Amino acid sequence: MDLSVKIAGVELKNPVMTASGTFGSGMEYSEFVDLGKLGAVVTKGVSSVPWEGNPTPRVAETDSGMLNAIGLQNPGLDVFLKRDLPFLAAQDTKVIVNVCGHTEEEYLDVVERLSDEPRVSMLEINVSCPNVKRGALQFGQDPGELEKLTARIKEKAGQPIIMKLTPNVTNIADLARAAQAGGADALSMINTLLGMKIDVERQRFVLANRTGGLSGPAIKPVAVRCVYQCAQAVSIPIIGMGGIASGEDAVEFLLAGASAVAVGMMNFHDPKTTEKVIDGLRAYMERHHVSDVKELIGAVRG
Amino acid sequence: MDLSVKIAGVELKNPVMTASGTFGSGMEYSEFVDLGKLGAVVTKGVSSVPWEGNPTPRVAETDSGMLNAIGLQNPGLDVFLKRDLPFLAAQDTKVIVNVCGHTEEEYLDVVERLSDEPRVSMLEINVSCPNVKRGALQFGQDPGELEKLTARIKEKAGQPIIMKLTPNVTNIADLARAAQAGGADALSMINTLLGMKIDVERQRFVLANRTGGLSGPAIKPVAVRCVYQCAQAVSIPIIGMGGIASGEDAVEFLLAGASAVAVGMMNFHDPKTTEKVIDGLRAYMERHHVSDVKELIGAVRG
Amino acid sequence: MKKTAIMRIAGTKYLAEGIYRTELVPVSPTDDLGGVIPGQFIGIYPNDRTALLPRPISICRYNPFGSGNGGSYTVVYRTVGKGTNELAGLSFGDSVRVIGMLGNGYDLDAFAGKRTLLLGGGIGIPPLLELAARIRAKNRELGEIQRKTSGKNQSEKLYCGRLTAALGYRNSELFLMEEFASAADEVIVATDDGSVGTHGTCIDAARAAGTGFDVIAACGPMPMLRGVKTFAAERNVPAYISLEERMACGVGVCLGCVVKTKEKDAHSNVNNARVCTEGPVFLAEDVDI
Amino acid sequence: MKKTAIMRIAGTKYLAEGIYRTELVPVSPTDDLGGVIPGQFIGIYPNDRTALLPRPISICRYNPFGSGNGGSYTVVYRTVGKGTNELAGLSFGDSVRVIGMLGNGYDLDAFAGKRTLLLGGGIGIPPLLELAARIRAKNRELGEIQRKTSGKNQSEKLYCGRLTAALGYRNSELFLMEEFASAADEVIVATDDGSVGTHGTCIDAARAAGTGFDVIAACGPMPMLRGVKTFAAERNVPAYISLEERMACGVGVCLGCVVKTKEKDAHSNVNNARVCTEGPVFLAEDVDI
Ligand SMILES: Cc1cc2nc3c(=O)[nH]c(=O)nc-3n(C[C@H](O)[C@H](O)[C@H](O)COP(=O)(O)OP(=O)(O)OC[C@H]3O[C@@H](n4cnc5c(N)ncnc54)[C@H](O)[C@@H]3O)c2cc1C
Ligand SMILES: Cc1cc2nc3c(=O)[nH]c(=O)nc-3n(C[C@H](O)[C@H](O)[C@H](O)COP(=O)(O)OP(=O)(O)OC[C@H]3O[C@@H](n4cnc5c(N)ncnc54)[C@H](O)[C@@H]3O)c2cc1C
Ligand SMILES: Cc1cc2nc3c(=O)[nH]c(=O)nc-3n(C[C@H](O)[C@H](O)[C@H](O)COP(=O)(O)O)c2cc1C
Ligand SMILES: Cc1cc2nc3c(=O)[nH]c(=O)nc-3n(C[C@H](O)[C@H](O)[C@H](O)COP(=O)(O)O)c2cc1C
Ligand code: FES
Ligand code: FES
Repeated sequence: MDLSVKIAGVELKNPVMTASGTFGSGMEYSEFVDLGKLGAVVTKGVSSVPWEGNPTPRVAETDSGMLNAIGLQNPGLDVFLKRDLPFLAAQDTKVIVNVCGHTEEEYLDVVERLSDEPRVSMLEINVSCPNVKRGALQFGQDPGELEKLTARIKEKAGQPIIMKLTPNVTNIADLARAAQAGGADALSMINTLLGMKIDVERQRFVLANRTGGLSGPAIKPVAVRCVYQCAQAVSIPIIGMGGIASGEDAVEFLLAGASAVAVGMMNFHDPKTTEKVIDGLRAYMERHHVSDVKELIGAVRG
Repeated sequence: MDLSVKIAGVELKNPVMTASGTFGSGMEYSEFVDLGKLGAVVTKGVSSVPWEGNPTPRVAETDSGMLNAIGLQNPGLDVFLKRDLPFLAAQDTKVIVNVCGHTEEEYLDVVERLSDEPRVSMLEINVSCPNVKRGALQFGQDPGELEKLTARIKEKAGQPIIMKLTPNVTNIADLARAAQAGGADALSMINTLLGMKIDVERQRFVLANRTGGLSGPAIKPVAVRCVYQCAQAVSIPIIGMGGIASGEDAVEFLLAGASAVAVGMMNFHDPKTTEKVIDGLRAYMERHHVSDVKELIGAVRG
Repeated sequence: MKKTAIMRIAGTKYLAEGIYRTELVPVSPTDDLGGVIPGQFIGIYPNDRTALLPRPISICRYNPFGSGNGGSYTVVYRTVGKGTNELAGLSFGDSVRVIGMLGNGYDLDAFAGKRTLLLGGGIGIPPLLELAARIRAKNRELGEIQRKTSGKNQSEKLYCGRLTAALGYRNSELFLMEEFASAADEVIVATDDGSVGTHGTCIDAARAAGTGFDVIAACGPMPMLRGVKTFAAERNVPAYISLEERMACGVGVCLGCVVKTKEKDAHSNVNNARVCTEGPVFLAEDVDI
Repeated sequence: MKKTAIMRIAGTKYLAEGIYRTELVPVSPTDDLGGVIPGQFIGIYPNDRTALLPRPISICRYNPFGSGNGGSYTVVYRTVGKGTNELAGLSFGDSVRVIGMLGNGYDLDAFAGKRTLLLGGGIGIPPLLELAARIRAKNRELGEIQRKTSGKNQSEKLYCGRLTAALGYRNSELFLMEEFASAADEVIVATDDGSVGTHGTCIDAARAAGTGFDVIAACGPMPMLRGVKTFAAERNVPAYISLEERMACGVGVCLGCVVKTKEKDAHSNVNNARVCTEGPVFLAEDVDI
């Protein structure tokens, strides 16, 4: 049975990776999961300098999901390179670094400094974090801006770049096309939906940041729809995510047009979720006599 | 204890109404709920002529929610006036007619024909059904179009008009401002989020229409956020909806800035949900020594 | 009157691979649903709180004296997903919330005193059991009246009509077969794998048996029901078929569950009828399947 | 090693209004969590599938021989929402999934042989019980060593350090009071309503009692912990405080649960430490609360 997939020339042993920000740099969950079994580990967003993130409370539970407003706290690229990357590189899996920035220059700085780093297979550019803004819109909400940023990053990047799209837009396919036009090698989606929770007993916002990003099984139907719409609109591969908890969920994204998938908040529900998803995918393929996982990509019928 | 609220001059005995399309014209659920207890009944979308809607399957369950692609099937305004309105008018509650159309003219036709109808207290204009399109965008996804449509409807309307907004936009506050500028008397939100489900065993779309609208508790955080954002942006009253199942949920929307709320898909989970929400709201007010429900509107603290 | 009610599991039995029978009894007299017209169904709400919609399941057997709080309601179902798997796993004494009675059911008058052919396929078989029992009771009643009016004496038994059940199974696991054997006058079996009876569908079996009939009542998967429609048209007899469609509300408000109809439907004012309300039982010729 | 495990409810007891004690035992030897450092916690996953995040709950008592499959883990909690209400409602024999052991716990060496003041407020009281028991055991051990090294004879008892527990309750429902009475050398009580002991907080009670101490271990609501920080600074003693913050993962990956720190934190490279990993126990002067 062939579970391998290729994204922008990078071969993954299977299509299951971790979603940025839900797996740290792999260290903590390596107590639960054999990282060598994963298609790739996608790191927490890394910026050029350390970021403190938002005040707490930063997380809140919602029905079949959660809100987060971490605000991209991270130790900065230097610590990442010194501590996290050596650990990750020692694992038998691919490393994808998620890159964040407040400004174009900050993105470019990280991309450039990673450009000749052979231990990093791909870069995922987070232009869609609802907790970090650039004026009223994020980079990822305006097709023109997105295309320009993508092109500038592509110019400097030593690795294939994945543009991570937000669902908080009127038409995500426009953004997908813009990223492709800018030279993106792949897309990933979806980042979180913008949400809010109020503690009615205390009559206060639950999150210090007031709004946060909604993730988990609650948003899976939105994510599958986004993947399908974008797969119709572009020819570059798509990494799908949003509430994936089982092999069947992964198959749903593949059928919709994703070439790979990522497991996010469900890691918090069960740290072994990535392994469960891989095992479930394999069992599905056996049940359906699918010998090559690539046959499932975009295979949904009308 | 005062539960009454006023929306655009129309007094409701309490802020709890039904969400369009989830309560028919009240007849069926009157076996379960005393309609006289409700703040208002909002009807299923009514168009100028009968609509057949979409092919089946039209509904699908998702985690803590559901998808629908009914496609606004309705018997048309004539049957509504002859059969449904007399029934509703005989109940001790306010009647709000939800209006849908494929074209501006279709909306205007319904609005005009209802304009001198004293049994109808308000019109809710559905410009945001993801299952009915006008080119690539819906009326409700483009601020310019929305303002124009609102103004034309307002001109013909005999009752206050509520513009119902979609969350499937980059910035819902822009739409809220556009509707207000066009002369809307109130806003309601949110309509469903665009989603999709694939049956992985059959490798087919679950809905014949492929995409459908996501509703239910899964989307509540998105709905609360939309209400809050719009309440900051406009001065007209807002009717909030999205996954409301309890008195506490209703309070959450009120605190976020809604002046009234509607119960949607949770009617399907328990036909008595509207009553439960009203009772729960009353219990909350007792517990928190709130004598007037209006004190809760927008009362969330930072 | 429709209502929501709490039912306790009075017992669950494994009938065949993936098929279970569960008896539900009201937890209090006010939870009783007041009986059933054969072909009606209830909506069972899963306890799993991520699954918010009621699961439509037909009543297979109703016993008016089945519990201290009123009747008992037996359902037979195939485990296919969240709700049915959960139901099969509940223990004696656990409870579930239900909504009912839903749908129109079969009009007994259409079958009483006639030669009725019941056509059941797979998990469409169970609802026909309550129907069979009621038709037979009706036929006995009618026979009794006929005996009286015709002046025949007490010892002479009279029975009106005739009830043939043609049942199609996947394989030799003939669930509910014994119950049909005692409820119907004749039982004919077909299996997909040919292990018992006719190799084919229940319609094939009925054709093969050649039993005469005046009216059909059928329940089963859509392809079979299409076959029933053709079969009935061929023989020029009315066929009452029970349809399945994805449902949300179950009570007629959401318009999720419609079927295309030949004539304009009175409620919808378009050529769509609600399976949960105008159905699930329709006259085959009235619907466009 | 952290792991997820299945635990069976070995019993739940009502302790006070809204406060319950539940004993959890591993369903198999591989589900044992291998003991606890006092102050550590587990994450309890609700069975309600709409609630996906683990609930952080501290271990109140650990019995290494508490079950056939290893230890038993007792938690004491206040019912405030979905998870805790569900837990209190589970029956003997029901099971829950947990993740543990989480967090750093209290460093026993900081207290052994010293005059320790435990400050517990409300639902912060339970985790101090395991700490008290362990400190006392340590103090006995140390006493034994001292006796041996000092050449005192067997009959002479030696005990090092001294353990004072100051506990603040809402009212006269003094849950776990008896357990503390036998675990600590002295127990002081405060109540919010003044019905028992000092009218005020556990800090007020400690001040009033005037007992001397070299080190503080505290757990309770944030305003109280701020008071502890000031109190400790006044007395110039170290205070180890256990913090609460909203968590998602519980294991250090999500960065949901941070607390501001005085110095740059080694892991985060900013002035934020993870309560679930670097904590929940911090030296009061190190955190900015
Ligand atoms: C009027 C009517 C009567 C029925 N009677 C029976 C019966 O007596 N025995 C029996 O085994 N089955 C019956 N079914 C089918 C039964 O409703 C489904 O098998 C059941 O809803 C599946 O639920 P689930 O949670 O196990 O599956 P899931 O796949 O988890 O269900 C997800 C959603 O899809 C719906 N759904 C899934 N399959 C069907 C289906 N075939 N028809 C309608 N909705 C579906 C569910 O209700 C739920 O809303 C009947 C259906 C209808 C419409
Ligand atoms: C390290 C640590 C140890 C704790 N030990 C105990 C203990 O021994 N006994 C006890 O009664 N409580 C303890 N708490 C608080 C306990 O975690 C919450 O009361 C509990 O999570 C509430 O869950 P719920 O589902 O009942 O409430 P809900 O309000 O339904 O929970 C919703 C979400 O908010 C989180 N949450 C709610 N309240 C808190 C809170 N105060 N702190 C952190 N998260 C919260 C829940 O974990 C969940 O993710 C501890 C908290 C922490 C951080
Ligand atoms: C706690 C948390 C932190 C996240 N941090 C990041 C991040 O740093 N960069 C990023 O691109 N996405 C981040 N995400 C978004 C996820 O990678 C993912 O896109 C989203 O959560 C949807 O997937 P899920 O539903 O499986 O969680 C974060 C999500 C969560 C829940
Ligand atoms: C089955 C169904 C039908 C609906 N039909 C309409 C409609 O006709 N007009 C409309 O404006 N909204 C319609 N809606 C949207 C609801 O009124 C509501 O905005 C949305 O479902 C969110 O609320 P909820 O989560 O409480 O269901 C429909 C929703 C559902 C589930
Ligand atoms: S299921 Fe809602 S109308 Fe039939
Ligand atoms: S809860 Fe995730 S880092 Fe602490």
